[in-house]
This record gives sequence, structure tokens and C-alpha cells, in this order.
Amino acid sequence: MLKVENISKDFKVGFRKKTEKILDDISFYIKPKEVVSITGNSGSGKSTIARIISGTIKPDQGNIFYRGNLLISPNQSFSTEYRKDIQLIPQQPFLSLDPKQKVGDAIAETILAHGLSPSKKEAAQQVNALLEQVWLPCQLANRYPSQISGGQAQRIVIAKALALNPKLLIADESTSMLDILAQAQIIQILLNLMTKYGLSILFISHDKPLVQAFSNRIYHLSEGKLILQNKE
Amino acid sequence: MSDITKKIISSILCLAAIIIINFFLPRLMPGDPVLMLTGQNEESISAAQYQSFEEKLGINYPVSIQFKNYLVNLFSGDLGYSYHYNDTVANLMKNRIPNTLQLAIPSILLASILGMFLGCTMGYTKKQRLDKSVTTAFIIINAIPSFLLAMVIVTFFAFKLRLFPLGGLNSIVVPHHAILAFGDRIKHLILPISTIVLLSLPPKYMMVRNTVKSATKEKYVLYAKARGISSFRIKFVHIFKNVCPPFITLVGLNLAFVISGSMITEIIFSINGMGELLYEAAIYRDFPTLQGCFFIISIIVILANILTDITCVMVDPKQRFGFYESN
Amino acid sequence: MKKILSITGLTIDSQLMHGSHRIVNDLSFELEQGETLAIVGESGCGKTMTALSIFGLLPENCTASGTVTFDDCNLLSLREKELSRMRGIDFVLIPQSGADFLNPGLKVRTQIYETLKRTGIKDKRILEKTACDLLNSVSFQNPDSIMNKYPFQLSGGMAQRVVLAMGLTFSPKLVISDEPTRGIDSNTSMAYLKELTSVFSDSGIVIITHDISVADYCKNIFIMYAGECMEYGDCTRILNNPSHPYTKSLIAALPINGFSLNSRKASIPQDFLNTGCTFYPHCPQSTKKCQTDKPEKQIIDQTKVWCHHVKS
Amino acid sequence: MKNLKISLSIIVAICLFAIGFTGCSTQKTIDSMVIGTTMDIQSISRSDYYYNVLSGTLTHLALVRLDENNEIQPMMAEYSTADNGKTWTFVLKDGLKWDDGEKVTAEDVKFTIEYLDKMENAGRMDKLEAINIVNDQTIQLVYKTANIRALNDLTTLRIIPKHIFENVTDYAGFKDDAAAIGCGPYKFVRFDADAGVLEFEANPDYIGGKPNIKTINVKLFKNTDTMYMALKAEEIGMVYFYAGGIDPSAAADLKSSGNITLTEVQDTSNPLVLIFNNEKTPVNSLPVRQAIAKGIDYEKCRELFGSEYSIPSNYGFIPKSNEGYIDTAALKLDIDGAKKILSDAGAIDSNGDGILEINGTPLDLEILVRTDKPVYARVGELLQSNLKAIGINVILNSVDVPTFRSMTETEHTDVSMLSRFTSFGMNMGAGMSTSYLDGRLKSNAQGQIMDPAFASIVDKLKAATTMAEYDQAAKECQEYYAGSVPAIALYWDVYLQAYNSKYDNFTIDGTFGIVNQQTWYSISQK
Repeated sequence: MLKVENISKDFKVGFRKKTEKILDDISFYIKPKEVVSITGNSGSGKSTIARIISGTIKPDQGNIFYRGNLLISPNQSFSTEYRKDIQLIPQQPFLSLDPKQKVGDAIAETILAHGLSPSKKEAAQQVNALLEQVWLPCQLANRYPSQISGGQAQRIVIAKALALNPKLLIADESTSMLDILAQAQIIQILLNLMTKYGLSILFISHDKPLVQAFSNRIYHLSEGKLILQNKE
Repeated sequence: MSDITKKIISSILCLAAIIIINFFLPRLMPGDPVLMLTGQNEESISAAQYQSFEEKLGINYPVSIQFKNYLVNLFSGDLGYSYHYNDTVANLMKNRIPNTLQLAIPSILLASILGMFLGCTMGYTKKQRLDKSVTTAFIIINAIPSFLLAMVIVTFFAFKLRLFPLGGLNSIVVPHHAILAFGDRIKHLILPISTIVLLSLPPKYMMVRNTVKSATKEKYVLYAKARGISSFRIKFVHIFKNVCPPFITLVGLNLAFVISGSMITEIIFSINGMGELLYEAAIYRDFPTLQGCFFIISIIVILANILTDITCVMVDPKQRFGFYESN
Repeated sequence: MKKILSITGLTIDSQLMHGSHRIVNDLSFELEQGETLAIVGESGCGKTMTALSIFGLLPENCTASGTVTFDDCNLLSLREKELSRMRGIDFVLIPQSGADFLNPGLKVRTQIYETLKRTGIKDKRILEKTACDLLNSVSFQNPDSIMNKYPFQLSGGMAQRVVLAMGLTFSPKLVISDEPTRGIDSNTSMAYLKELTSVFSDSGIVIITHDISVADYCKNIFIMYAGECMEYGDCTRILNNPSHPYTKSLIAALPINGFSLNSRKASIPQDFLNTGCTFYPHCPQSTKKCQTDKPEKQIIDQTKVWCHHVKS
Repeated sequence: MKNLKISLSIIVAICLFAIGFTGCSTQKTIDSMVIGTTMDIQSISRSDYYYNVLSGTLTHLALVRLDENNEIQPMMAEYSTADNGKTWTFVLKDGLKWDDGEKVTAEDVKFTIEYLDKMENAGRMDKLEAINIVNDQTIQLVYKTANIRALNDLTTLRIIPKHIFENVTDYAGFKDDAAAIGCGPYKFVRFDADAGVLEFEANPDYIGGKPNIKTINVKLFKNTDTMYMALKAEEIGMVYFYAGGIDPSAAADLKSSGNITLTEVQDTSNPLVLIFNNEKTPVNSLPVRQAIAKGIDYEKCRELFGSEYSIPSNYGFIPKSNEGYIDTAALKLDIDGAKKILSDAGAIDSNGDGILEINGTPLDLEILVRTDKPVYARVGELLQSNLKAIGINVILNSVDVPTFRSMTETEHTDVSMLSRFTSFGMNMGAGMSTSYLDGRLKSNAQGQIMDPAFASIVDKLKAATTMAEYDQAAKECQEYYAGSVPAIALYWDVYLQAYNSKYDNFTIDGTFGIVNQQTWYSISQK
């Protein structure tokens, strides 16, 4: 479904602007209904992969194909037609929520902005359905981000991404700051969604033992190189 | 291109814009440019005088040549001629800048040190009531108009208590001995400097206090406490270091204010300085002097900005060494 | 073995805008020299507050009552000055991730030196040597280059070890390690815990964590939920044979056990409840009694459990 | 203990005695006095306006001076006139010396007139036919036309040394100490810009003898409030501002401080004048002007804009202390009288809008005010409401200064305006304020009286060869003003001078007020 070919990315770092190769000629693929994980130490460039695939930054080299079509290349920005299909779940959910906006409204806003619902009323119904999907009670829609826990915020962000009926979810360290129970919930939810809607999930985490528990394939990123690891 | 180069280039562009505005403003403003540039509007001037001014100013030449002359003059240090003072603007400022600096430099230093010290102390203290009362006091001081504050200080310390002189930089009779003369000067400087310090302190204090207040919730402060580091060191080494960059920026921005904004203080304390020059120039519509002052002040602002940016980079190791964006 | 720390009836209340709020209720535990105790609970359960109350570093709006006996004196009744003299010497805090807890604006050298200076060393050369020794002892090959770096230039693991080295300065009697494993993968965290327990082998160690799997490295475990103790006892016993439903659900949710959950609602933030069992709203086994009565301490197999469903 | 008490009481007694003794005696010589001023003195250049003024009270002399009755008295020179005021001869007093020791000669006088004409466009040479040096001490000025009041102009001509200035081309930029060399009772010592102090010391060689004060310091203040504090704190002995007094609002406070004396000096200017343009409707009609003169609430005006010492003005408007002043009717609010005059002139309100019309033209009076003096706009508003009551509509037209000048002085757009008559301006030309009102003077006249009757009076003033002739013409002039109402002075005012009560016996001078060359010989200290 998604094919990443020979992606490279350099970053300029620091006051003297040294160039460092963050990603060096990496390739991998994701099939439908598959959980692919990328592990690596912090600073190894895992998030850069997530940001390239989600279209926030451009690669220096290489191409990314989505369903056989060229999605991203160094001179082609993200084509909007697929924007909805690929959704990023960021590491720090609170940063992507407006602290002055009720979480339900944040989801409804996404729905309305993409014209997925004809009216506000229906959008509200969709919000409730989405919250149900991520195991949250409907009442939570009326809370502000400061009134919910980290695990709940993460689930709100997943619900926001789900609103657009994506085909691929990129979870960037989505559970690393969560407690065990919350982490278990998120992973259960993601796995549920995968089977229910045929989603693919790109799970990015530093925690190898964690991803080994549920991934179809695991890649390890180290010094810019991506290596496929066999499941132990 | 590094950030500093970018900054310098934008400063040069800014300077160019200032020069252009300075040149065109009197020529585009309604009214006669000769009157504007000579500041002659109180006394009616005779036709002969008008003509001589016109020739001196070169107003009758085409604009391009005027502009060229203006630039040549500017770069040779000629900021124009004040017909109100019958002196070159450069000369006028040369006499006054030392006086203003005598006020400005100690004021900036004192206000910065005090702002930092009080801000750190009050932001860190557990004595809520003390913090609240000091902060409220500063808010009140900040709300007092500058001339009123200066007048209150003069009335109380100079007039009622007779502790300090009412104005000027020296006594009428300056003592001959160098140390006594220096003491005399210090005695005259204390009140005006205190006024400027009080005027420029509140924003500095508030900024430092609030930053420190939020920094006390930082993890590194908690850890430093847990390591048993003295609260003095936590305040003035640990938190200080991290409050520095925004503080330096604030002080840098404040520099130009202190130089031009000591206006009220200089007038109340009858000090022959830049602020007083600006004030008089504005009253008498002495445009050449006004323009000269603004030009110099803009240069100071630009320089202060560059300096601030460089200092910030020097102080902040993150900017100096660069860091990966944490993911 | 000598008893280092003994806490009885520790209760922490926090003053909020709308009244008082109980964060920690009636906790008791003790620690012996060389013992490692894990305090396990979800975020917000009050475990960090418990640690801070030992250090006397509770936020201003919080008050602690009960007794915290350390070295025969009640820490809660000490003055700030006396506490400050003990902090970092008699008991040290090893924070969760070194990089966040070190001052980003000061070099590692400065921060190690300022701790070292408390030993009375003034000579630059001796300072340097002692600091190098400390860093060597936490297996840094090149201590000098580490000391010239700023915390943000260190990797997470390096910063952790710097913090360990700083904790080692005064062979402390009590070490409290707050969330040593959050944000690092489980293999690394196990290695780190090993290092932690080995460098502080003579001290009593309290590990505060959300991850019940770290309990493998501890002698005793203390499981907290919403400010109250659920189960307290020997680690191996509890991990192999948990009695409390909450402990059970924690163990089940581990990756190794397939993230299984007893309840979908299990992680909704909990508040301390004045009546009944605090865990009853989320407990799969809850009954009417759980709702009305506080469970009494039950002792099963030397393990203390607070649950109505467990019979000794 | 007892000894201590005794010695203490002795000390106290001695102190009291000493205080009493010094307090009672009136000293003839005063060691020093500090004069506070807000005059903006930047340098000792002769072109520095306020320094030039100050030097006239201390270091520099003019040929003649005005005394407190505004009469001419000899100063540097005795004067005589011949040819009905066409030729004036001045004989310099014996022994006048410049501060550097050089003798003051007739050459210096000639040089000063010529030099200042060149450097300051003083315009004296245009009026002069010749300057004849009779001998070292005698100089003759021959005017083109006979002018009995030529001396008035010479009261402000401060003579400067030729040997210093003859090589000075940058007159304005000449700030050397030598620029301050004069021949008056005081010598310039120093100007300390940092301290804001000018120091003068008594000139021992001055022909008038040694003045009563040894050292005079002039302390420059940038704001009046601190200056008044310094006066109250006795840091300064008196405050002074040329052609101005203390702030009327500060008077009560200064008075109540107990150690300060306030003196009134008659203001010889007209601070607030409504000037009609006698050529333009509706004010080209005499009844309308007369009605307006009766329609203004002068009391309110003084209360709002004048000092508490201001006094009502009269129809002749030339202030009392001027040469040739006569009493004319006082200006008074008389609404019924104003209405009667207007209805007699045929003004009726036919459309009922409250504004009267004459021959169908409404009485719309446009008044020009300058934006740089906000008080004029407020006065304008007062006039608006006053005149509305008698059926005249006032339109205020606020313009900035350049526009004001071009409208009034260059274009002569025949509008009425609010302005002031300065003492100097009123004495210019033929005097009696004619330079403001004579319509023939296109250059700077504001009032535009084209009436031939007035022109003949002006000519008479100009042609006066004796003071009696001049006074007669002045009388006619003021009667003309009273009858034809070309301008209305809203009030007359005084300058308040404040000084420490320990000083006494100031002399008042027509040009400078209480600080002047004569004061230094009369002043005493308690």
C-alpha cells in the first residue's frame, strides 16, 4: 500500500550549521491491514520518517508511492488527494489540541472542515461514534484538554485522525509517555481499528519489547540506516 | 547564511529606510521645506533670508542631487545645522551625549541588576505576601506617569528633606578638589538616576519575576533543591542562567528608551542632555535637530538589537552549539 | 538489617481553589538498608508526592501529616534549613530523565562541581579528579568531555548516568528514584535498574514507577491507587500471585501478557474516595460492600492487601 | 551635668544673638545672589536670544534705557537731538571700559549698528542716512526722516566691542568667552552648561561704581516647578523671565510659603486681542464692531484666561504704562446695549435661527485662530457663546502657524483673528500699535485699517518732532481706536515677579522688569 524508496534527509544542525545525515537511503513498505514498527534510539531520526510520510517535511532524495502513485518526492509536495488517507498521531497529544477548545469541538471541526458531514448536528453524532471507537464516554466531548488525562488525550487525537477515514495511521511514540494501563488501551484500540476498518499502522517507538508484542514487521533505524529485523 | 548575517543585512536595510525617511519626510510634509528644515516659523523671515536658506540647504536642486548631498553629508558626520541653536546638530549632540550617558549607563546597569535581583528573589520566594506587596508596588510605580514620579521624587527628597540638590549636574560652585567634585557630581546624579531606574525597573522586574516564577516549577529547579543546592545558588545561578536571554533582549530594547526616554527626567532635573534636546527641538519645531536625534537614536536601537542578538547567542548554549529537535 | 526509613500514616492534602483535596491517604511502609522498594501506580496516584514529602519539597499548597522517620528523626517536623542540609547527602533523588532535570543552561561540570563542593573540597584539581572518578564509576570512558557538555548535548542514557554519578557523591543512606524507566525502552530500563541497584547497593532504594515489570529488581513492592495502598509485600510473591484486582489488571496489561484489559475504563483518572474502596468504580469484582466500607488490611502470605474479596 | 546645661544655654544664647543680629541688620553689600530662570540659554553667543537679553541686565549696555515710567533715560551716553528729531547726538560717558581694559569709543557704537545690521538683519541702516563719528566719545546718527521716537529702538541695541567682533564672521557660532565682553556693572565669569550656571562678578572699574551684589549666579532650570521649589528652599534668591512673570497658578503657593515676596510689574503688551478686519463684512460696519465690544463677557475672560491680577482693558487698548497713554472708556459687558446698537443698525432675525441679518446677510464672523496656542481656541469658544447671545454667529477657523502667517501677513485675506500685541511690536514704527493695524503696511499688518483718517494719524505720529507733538498724536490715535473699535483687547495683565523676602529695593525698568542694571545699585538685603 505504501512504498518508501531510497529516502534520504540531511539536517543542518547548530550554530555553525554542520550537515548531518539523518536518514540515509532508507526503504520499506507497508501492506494493508499490517502493523509495521520502526524502532531506534532517540535522536535516530524515527520522527523524521513520520514527518516525511505525513508530508510536513520533504525528503532530499527518494520517492514514496501510495497505491502505486507517486505521493512524495523531493520536488513534489504531498498531494492533497491523499492527505486524508494518511494520518499522523503525534507523540505529545496536548500540543495538537487547542487548550481553549472543547475536545469534541476539535473533532467536529475536523469533520466539518473536510466536508464529511452536512450539518453540525450530524457532526456531533459522528463525534460520539468516534469517541465510542476509542472507548471514551460521550460526556468527555464537553471537556477541555486540561481536564483530561494523557491517555484520554491520546485517544482524542486518534479519534480526530479516524474522523477522516484514513487508510494509514502513523503513531509516533504514541504510548511512550503513558502508564501501562493506558498504553495497553491505546494498543488495543489500534489493533481493533486495524481489524475493523482494514487500517494499516506504522508504529514508531523506541521500545523494542513493546512493539515485538504486536507488530507484523519491525525495522530498526540506526545511524540513518533502516534494517529489517526478524520477529523473535 | 547564518542568522547573524541575516540580522546584519536586515539592520542595514532598516538603516537605509531610516535615512530615506529622514530625507524625504521634511520634503514631503505639507508646508514649506525651507521653513521645515530651518525650523523658522515663529519669526517671519525676510525674502533675502529665505533665499539664503534655500541656497544653503540646496533645496533648489533636483531631488536626486539633494539626496546625494544629503548622503555625503551624513557619512562625513554632518547631521545638519540647527537654526534654532545656531550650531551644527553634531556639535549639539556631542555636548549632550556625555551628560545623557552619565545618566543612562548607571541607570541601565542599576535597573538591570535590581530588576534581576528583585525579580529572582520575589519570583522564587515562598513568602507570598512579600511577593504580592512588592509586585503590587511595582505595578503602581509603573502606572504613575513619569513626570509625576519625577516630581514626587524631587519634591520629597530634594525639597522636603533637602537631601539632594534640585537639579543640574554640578553645584553652582564646584569644589576644586577632584574627589569632592566627583562627590558633588554623584550627589547630583543620584535623584535623576533613581528616577530613571524606577521608571525602567517595573517591566524588567515583572518580566524576571514571572519568568522565575514559572521556572521554579521546572524540573531542574526541583532537582537542584533535592540535591541540597542553596536557594541563593538556585536563584542566581540556575534560574538566572535560563532567564538571561529574554532579559537581555528586554534590556537591549530598553536601551534606546533610556536614552530618549530620560527626556522627562532631564527636564525635571534641569540636565542638559539628549532628552532635553529632543524636547526643546520638538517645542521649537527644530527639525534638523529632531532628525539628527532620531537618526542617532535609530542607530543606537539597531546596534542594541544586533548586540542583544549576539549576546543572547553567547549566553544560550543551545543556540551556540545547536541541538537536535527532540523527538 | 538496619531500618532506614519508616513511614506511618502519611497523608497529603492539597489546597485548591475549591477546597481541600486528598492526594495521599494513610500510607505506611518501611525500608531497610540495602533493600529496594518499588512504589507502583499510575500517574496521578500520588506516588511522586509521597517521594517529595520525604524531601520536604511538596508544592506550597500541599501539606503532609503522619510521620516520616529517617535516622530517628521525623522529617516532616524538620525545618527547611535542616532538611536542606540533609538533601543530596543523606537522601538523594534520582529523577526520571537526567536531561530534563539537569539545568540546560549550565555545563555538566558546573552542576557536578556544585554538588561536590558541598563535601568541602575547594581545590580545583581535587574537584576535577573526584568528578572524573564519579563519572568513571558510572562507566563513562571519557569523563572530561562529558563534563564540558551541556545537558542537552547528552543522550538520554548519558544524562541518566550523570545523575547517578551526582547521587553517588555522598554515599547516601536513602535513594529515591522517580520513574527511572519512563520514556526508555524496556531492555534499556532493565539495564539501567541493574546499574542503579548495583551502584547504590549499600543504600535503601525506593523506585517510583508506573511499570510493574520493574518490580523484578526489587525486594518489596507497594502498589498505590488514587493515593491509597492496594497491596504491599514481597515482589516475587505479588508478581506471581497477585491478590488485589488492581494488581492483577496491571500485570495483565503488560506487553508480555498481550495488553489484556479487565475493564475498558480502567485508566479513567481516579480520585480518592472517602467511603468505600477507592478502586471499586473500576473493579471488575466490585460489590455493594466495596462501595460503602473501607477495606481493612488483610495479611495473606506476609503480603498486606486492602480488599474485601481477599480472605486471609 | 549642671555645667553641661549652662554651657548649652550659653551656646544657644550666642546662636540666638547671632541670628538676631544678622537678621536685623540691612546689609549694603551682598556677597552673592542666585537668579533662577527657565530662559533657554544654550551658549554665550550674541545670537543666543535669551543670553543677549540677560547680558542687557548685567554686562552689556545700550546707549539709552527705559525707566519704570517708560521714559527714555541716558545709559551709556547722554543724548541730544536737533533737526526736529532727525539728527541724534550721543556723548559716551567718561571712563567706560570694556572688560578686557580697552576703552569704549564711538567707533564701537558705529561698528555695532553696522555689524548687527549685517548679521541679524536688524534693519537700522535702512532708516539711517549717516553715522558720523564726531570724536572718540561722540557719535551722531542722522535719520532719513525725523523721528522723535528713534531712541525707543536704541534701548535694545546693546553695544559690543569692535576689537573683538571685527574679525568674527561666524557671529552665531562665536561662543568664546570673549563674546561676553561688555562694559556693564558685571563681568562674565563662566558658563557651566552641566550645572546650568552662569556666573557674573561685579566689575570694579564700572563708572557707576561697584554694584551691591558681588557675585550673581544665574541658574538655568528646565521646568518651573523645580525652580519654584528652589525659590522656596532659598536655593535661589529670585526667579526671572524676560517679559514674563511667574505662573499665576503658582502665585498663591509661593505667597503662602512665607519667605517670598511677589511684586506686580505692569505688562506693557496686550496678551489677548480680537483683531477685526475692517474691510470685510460684517465687521466693516462700525455698529457691528461696537456691538461686539459690548457683547463680550470680559470678567469671564479674565477669570478663565488671565491671572488674578489682570485688570479690565479699555477701548483705547494701549496699556497704561505706554508713552502717550490716555484714558478711554472701559470695556464692559452690556448685552442690552449691544442688542440696541444692532437693531438700530437695522439688524433683524428674519428666519428665526437666532442669527441677525443686515440687509439679508447673516452676521457671520469668521475668526482665525492658531493651533499652536490652544488657549486661543478656548477664547474663541467663549466668544462664540458670548456673541450668540446678541445674535452674531462666530465661525472659528483653526489653522497651523505657517498657514496663519501666510493668511495674515502675505495674502491679507481680510479675516478677523485672535492674537496678541507684543510690547515691542506696539512700539515699532510709529508706535501706538500702528504697525499691527495700519493697512498700508502690507508686510506684517494684521488689522488692515484702510481709513484715511487713521493714515493721517499714523503720519502725524511718525512726523512728531517733539514729545508733545507725539503725545498729541498718540491721544488722537487712542481716541480713534476708542471710536472705531478696530481691535478689542480682552484684558490687561501684569507680570508677577517673585523673590526672597530678604531682598528689597528693586528698581523697575520698562524693558527688563525688576532685573536690570539699576536694580544692582538699589537692591538691599535684610
